[in-house]
Amino acid sequence: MVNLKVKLHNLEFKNPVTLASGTCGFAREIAEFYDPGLLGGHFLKGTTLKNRDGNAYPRMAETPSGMLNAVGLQNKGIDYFIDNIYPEIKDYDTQLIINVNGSTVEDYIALTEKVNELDNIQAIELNISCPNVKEGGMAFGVTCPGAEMVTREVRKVYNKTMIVKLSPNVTDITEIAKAVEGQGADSVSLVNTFLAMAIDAESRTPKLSTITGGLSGPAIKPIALRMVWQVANAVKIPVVGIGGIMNAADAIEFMLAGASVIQVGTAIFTDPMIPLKIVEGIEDYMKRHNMQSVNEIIGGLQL
Amino acid sequence: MVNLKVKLHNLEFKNPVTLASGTCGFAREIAEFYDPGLLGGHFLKGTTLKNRDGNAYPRMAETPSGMLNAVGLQNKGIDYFIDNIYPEIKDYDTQLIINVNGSTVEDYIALTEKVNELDNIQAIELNISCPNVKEGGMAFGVTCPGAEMVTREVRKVYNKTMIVKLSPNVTDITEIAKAVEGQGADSVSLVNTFLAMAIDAESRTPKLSTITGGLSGPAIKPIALRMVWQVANAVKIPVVGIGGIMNAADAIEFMLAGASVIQVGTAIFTDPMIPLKIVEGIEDYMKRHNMQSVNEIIGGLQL
Amino acid sequence: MSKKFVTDFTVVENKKLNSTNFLIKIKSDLILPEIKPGQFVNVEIKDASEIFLRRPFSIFEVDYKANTLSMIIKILGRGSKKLTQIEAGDSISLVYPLGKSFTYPKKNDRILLIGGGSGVAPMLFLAKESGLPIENVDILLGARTSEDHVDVHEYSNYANLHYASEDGSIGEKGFVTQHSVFTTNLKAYNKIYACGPDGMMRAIAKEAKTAEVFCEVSLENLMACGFGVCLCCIEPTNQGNQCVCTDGPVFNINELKW
Amino acid sequence: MSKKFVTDFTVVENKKLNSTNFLIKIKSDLILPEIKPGQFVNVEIKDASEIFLRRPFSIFEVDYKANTLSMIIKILGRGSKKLTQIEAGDSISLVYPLGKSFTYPKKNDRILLIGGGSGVAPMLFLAKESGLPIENVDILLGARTSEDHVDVHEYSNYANLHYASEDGSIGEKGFVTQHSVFTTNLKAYNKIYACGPDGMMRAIAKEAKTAEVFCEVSLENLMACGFGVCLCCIEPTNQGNQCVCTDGPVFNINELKW
Ligand SMILES: Cc1cc2nc3c(=O)[nH]c(=O)nc-3n(C[C@H](O)[C@H](O)[C@H](O)COP(=O)(O)OP(=O)(O)OC[C@H]3O[C@@H](n4cnc5c(N)ncnc54)[C@H](O)[C@@H]3O)c2cc1C
Ligand SMILES: Cc1cc2nc3c(=O)[nH]c(=O)nc-3n(C[C@H](O)[C@H](O)[C@H](O)COP(=O)(O)OP(=O)(O)OC[C@H]3O[C@@H](n4cnc5c(N)ncnc54)[C@H](O)[C@@H]3O)c2cc1C
Ligand SMILES: Cc1cc2nc3c(=O)[nH]c(=O)nc-3n(C[C@H](O)[C@H](O)[C@H](O)COP(=O)(O)O)c2cc1C
Ligand SMILES: Cc1cc2nc3c(=O)[nH]c(=O)nc-3n(C[C@H](O)[C@H](O)[C@H](O)COP(=O)(O)O)c2cc1C
Ligand code: FES
Ligand code: FES
Repeated sequence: MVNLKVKLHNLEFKNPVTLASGTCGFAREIAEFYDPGLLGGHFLKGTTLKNRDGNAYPRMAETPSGMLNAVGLQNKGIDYFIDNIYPEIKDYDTQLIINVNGSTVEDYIALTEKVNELDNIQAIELNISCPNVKEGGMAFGVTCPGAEMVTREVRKVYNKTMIVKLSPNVTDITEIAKAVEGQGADSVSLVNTFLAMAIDAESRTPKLSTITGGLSGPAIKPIALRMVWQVANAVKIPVVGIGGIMNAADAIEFMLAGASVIQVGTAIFTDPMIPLKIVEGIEDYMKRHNMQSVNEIIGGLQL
Repeated sequence: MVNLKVKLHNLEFKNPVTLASGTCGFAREIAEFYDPGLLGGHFLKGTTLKNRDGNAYPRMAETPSGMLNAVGLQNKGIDYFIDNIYPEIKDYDTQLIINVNGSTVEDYIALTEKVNELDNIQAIELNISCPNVKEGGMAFGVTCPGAEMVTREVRKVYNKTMIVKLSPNVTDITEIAKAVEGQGADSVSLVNTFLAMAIDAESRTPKLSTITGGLSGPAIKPIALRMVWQVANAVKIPVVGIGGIMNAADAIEFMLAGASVIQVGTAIFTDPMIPLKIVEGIEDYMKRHNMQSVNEIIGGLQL
Repeated sequence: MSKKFVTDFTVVENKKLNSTNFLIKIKSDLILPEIKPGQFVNVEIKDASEIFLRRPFSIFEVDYKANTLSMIIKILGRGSKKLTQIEAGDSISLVYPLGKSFTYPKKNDRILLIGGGSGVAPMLFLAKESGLPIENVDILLGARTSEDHVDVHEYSNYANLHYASEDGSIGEKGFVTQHSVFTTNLKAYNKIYACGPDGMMRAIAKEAKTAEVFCEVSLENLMACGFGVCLCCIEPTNQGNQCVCTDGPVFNINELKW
Repeated sequence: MSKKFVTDFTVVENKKLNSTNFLIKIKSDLILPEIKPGQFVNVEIKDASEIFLRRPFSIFEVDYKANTLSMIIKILGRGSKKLTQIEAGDSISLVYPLGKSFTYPKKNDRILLIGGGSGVAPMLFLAKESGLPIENVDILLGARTSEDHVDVHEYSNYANLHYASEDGSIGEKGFVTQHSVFTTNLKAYNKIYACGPDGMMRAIAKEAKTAEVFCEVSLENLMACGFGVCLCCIEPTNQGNQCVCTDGPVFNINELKW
């Protein structure tokens, strides 16, 4: 039997395959297909302090090997989550990580304090990289001081595992990664979506109500993989790899580049079973390569 | 008859369809398929002061809807170009734009001075965005001071049309565009390739000899389009749009976003006839939309 | 929580109905779950170089004995075109069953079903499932021309068929909302159900509201996932933005911000 | 300057030769340009969602009267696999003719042709085109097992056929460089031509160099464009990095930095 367990700081995952925030709802939707406990973890839909309607329709556009979204963090707010969703999902046998989003540092702190009370949520993912909201999100994530400030202040009130989600829309992502590591982040996850755009030539209008949106899917995989590799070589904290992962080979590539855990995002829209196939594919790979522990893959790129 | 003529500063193109540097050789290779004079222009293969062998093999990897390259500016140097290539191509009835690359500002100046002597080359494209060479290239293109310095110094010695080619590997491309506009660039072209990576999971090695390389092709189109739109709204000089253009609709999208001229790059590897089909497709679009001049498309996005 | 599946079906038949519509019947090796009119499937488009996401289509017919279901596909763009080239024996992957169905009519209800374009599929399904005597069911189908009309004469067993076409080449000339069954006495119906293009849905909703008749419409917003996780397919409602794929695609018009 | 074309061909025949090799014959409506052994075509792989670039394949046979040409395709990965599923009547787009051919032998030359795996195609083409009497032409084909061997008995009209297989299931057991025609008296040949996997090419080149026999090998470096503009397919030579697609794929071993 191969051992698929991995650790992120002191958070243990039964396998390295998790689902990306905003693409797996609150894990309940996955439960309609299969037991969420088959996966290492679920990064829940981005949550804010107050209810948010999100952006106007249309919010998505298909692109070559990918898609744009401009959801804009639609959610019912943290209190609704705590009262109505958390009780339903808290006993899933998997890691549930909440993805928090603020317009101000105070928002992040207030959210974190509420999350602190939830015993079955052992980790938080600070989203400082959403390209689809005016108020904040990416504004924090694209400068070192912004990223540092959010990380430092949340760290003061949060003792469990704190993962900071990085934006790829920067000149040097290792600078941001090092900055948040310096402020006490336990892990960094990357990448969020790339700021992008689609136009309908015939109607001469943007395809999204917000003009620009976030690009995800296999199209971004080579850039995301490069960033994960750079960051894994620049920081000591573990890295969560995200971006266009469609199958086990993709997941293994991210792990070879240095990711301890991977998130499957857009792929699930094309086939909700992909995450399970990835778990199987990693097991199969380990057997073929005579590996006992999945940790042998992590950072195993040979130069 | 629709009018396809466009101007970039005082450089006139018979139509807005040109070929991207590094993907059309020195136009001679295109002449083996059709008359290079059918296109608006040809941005010639990146040229340096001295002969360069480029990077080791393997230099390319296929990716979802795109490819990575790590050519590393292989070329025989400007003198070889002047003596052996220029005489053969100089009378093609199209705009020939030379793409120059330096490791130092002095390199750019020396190259430009030599190009100045070539009567049939009425424009220069300063590549400050090649992700595949250690010595310089992108190093200039990702900071405002670097971009400004090269632009300013070359401007001093060059009176014809100077186009600066921008890197997409930056937090805010409009800052760089405004910086080079401020130093006298007549136009900006964007984007060059995205720094990216591919790994072979089975052999656990990078697919490129250089580990990382540049991503091009339709995968990058939505990001490139967003950048062209942002830059066209930020500067007054005309913009050359590049990135994943595969057909007339793509070209028109870039023009609607604000590009005066577009470059076709990687698409030509999949079908060398694509540029001609784009010219036809633009004509057809103009007829369907009752447009007399192609300038009616440029910046015509309706918000 | 409603159980959903990702299942490979085998194409039994791909029948060209007219120049742009195809009826595709597919068969599963597994027993089908219960499926109701208004629900849909999300179909993988294989071997298409420029298509990344699945495409949603309404379920048209279900045969629980034969383990088959059918869709009526109208060619709109690249994905639907590719799909209509599928051949008997080919494999096709479905995520299903998705969405909520129409509210079934009560015994003795008089109902009007209105389908436009590819919206005919769920209307015919509902007519069949309604369990009402034929005289209580009017079905009104609208299209551009007779060429675009899906021939459904076998449904005359379940409903009174009426046609509207923009050029008058079949049935009454004009839009469905100009058809006599619609304009004569809308209040005579207890329930109106509609599926079709956005413009048609809004026109129907407006009249139904005025006449104060119960009316449900099925929406076709752009979707990425189809099962409620991406929040791309939203429609503004009295309960805020709701997902067409899970809260719909069927909505009572009084819920919509139209 | 050599004229090149982008042309749609129609598949005439797709013949399975063995478990992994297929012979695909295609026909053009246009008159074929002159094509020589060693030259190749760059083929578009249609309707394949994960394939972006064309795939290069050697030309195996040309029939100028019938306007057909053939390739022998070995399944290696996704593109070659997809290509071997093509059917008679399908359309296929080629960029061609690409690359330089082998140097033709002189009258009275004795030549040895060595093909490994999918490298058989250009060797058989060259054997046919060499114009030499059969006794002057030895052809040595190597494969893993008899299963992988492409049956080419019709070429016994042009050359003496010899086989090598790693498991001894056909011809002599071992690599081509261990075969008796290769080990006995290499110097007896005026020219050696080879096409096959990189390792085999290097082994042959080494022996040919030692024996001081003229030797040309055809390389299969990864390509993006196939017509000399991308500079991805380079091979280090005495003239610096050269493009396999335009300066090759055939190289004299003395030019290579092996
Ligand atoms: C719940 C639901 C049920 C549906 N049922 C059926 C059905 O039974 N039969 C049927 O033929 N179709 C049905 N549709 C519509 C069908 O999904 C689309 O026609 C199909 O996805 C178009 O894909 P394409 O690749 O052909 O078009 P594309 O090439 O993706 O697009 C072509 C053009 O059509 C536009 N477009 C694409 N999809 C939609 C849409 N959903 N609404 C408005 N504009 C769109 C695009 O923006 C683009 O301009 C349904 C849609 C939904 C959401
Ligand atoms: C000039 C030339 C002539 C050729 N002639 C023939 C021929 O006549 N018959 C024939 O069957 N094949 C021939 N080939 C090889 C053929 O091009 C490849 O087998 C094909 O491109 C593989 O595509 P794929 O999509 O099946 O493999 P992919 O899925 O792209 O790759 C599968 C694996 O094979 C590796 N690979 C892919 N292409 C090559 C290559 N060219 N060299 C080494 N490794 C590679 C990849 O890195 C990957 O690991 C020729 C190649 C060249 C350059
Ligand atoms: C529809 C959609 C909604 C998303 N919502 C969120 C979100 O709420 N919070 C967040 O941190 N990331 C969000 N993301 C980003 C993903 O978590 C992920 O970082 C990104 O999609 C790249 O991975 P992928 O290519 O595998 O999808 C969203 C992505 C998509 C496509
Ligand atoms: C193989 C290859 C070589 C390239 N060489 C150069 C170069 O020498 N100089 C340059 O400015 N850009 C070079 N580029 C970048 C292209 O000109 C273009 O900016 C980029 O490929 C994006 O456009 P595309 O997606 O249409 O290919 C090269 C790109 C490729 C794929
Ligand atoms: S399509 Fe994803 S939530 Fe409806
Ligand atoms: S493959 Fe492009 S130069 Fe040879």
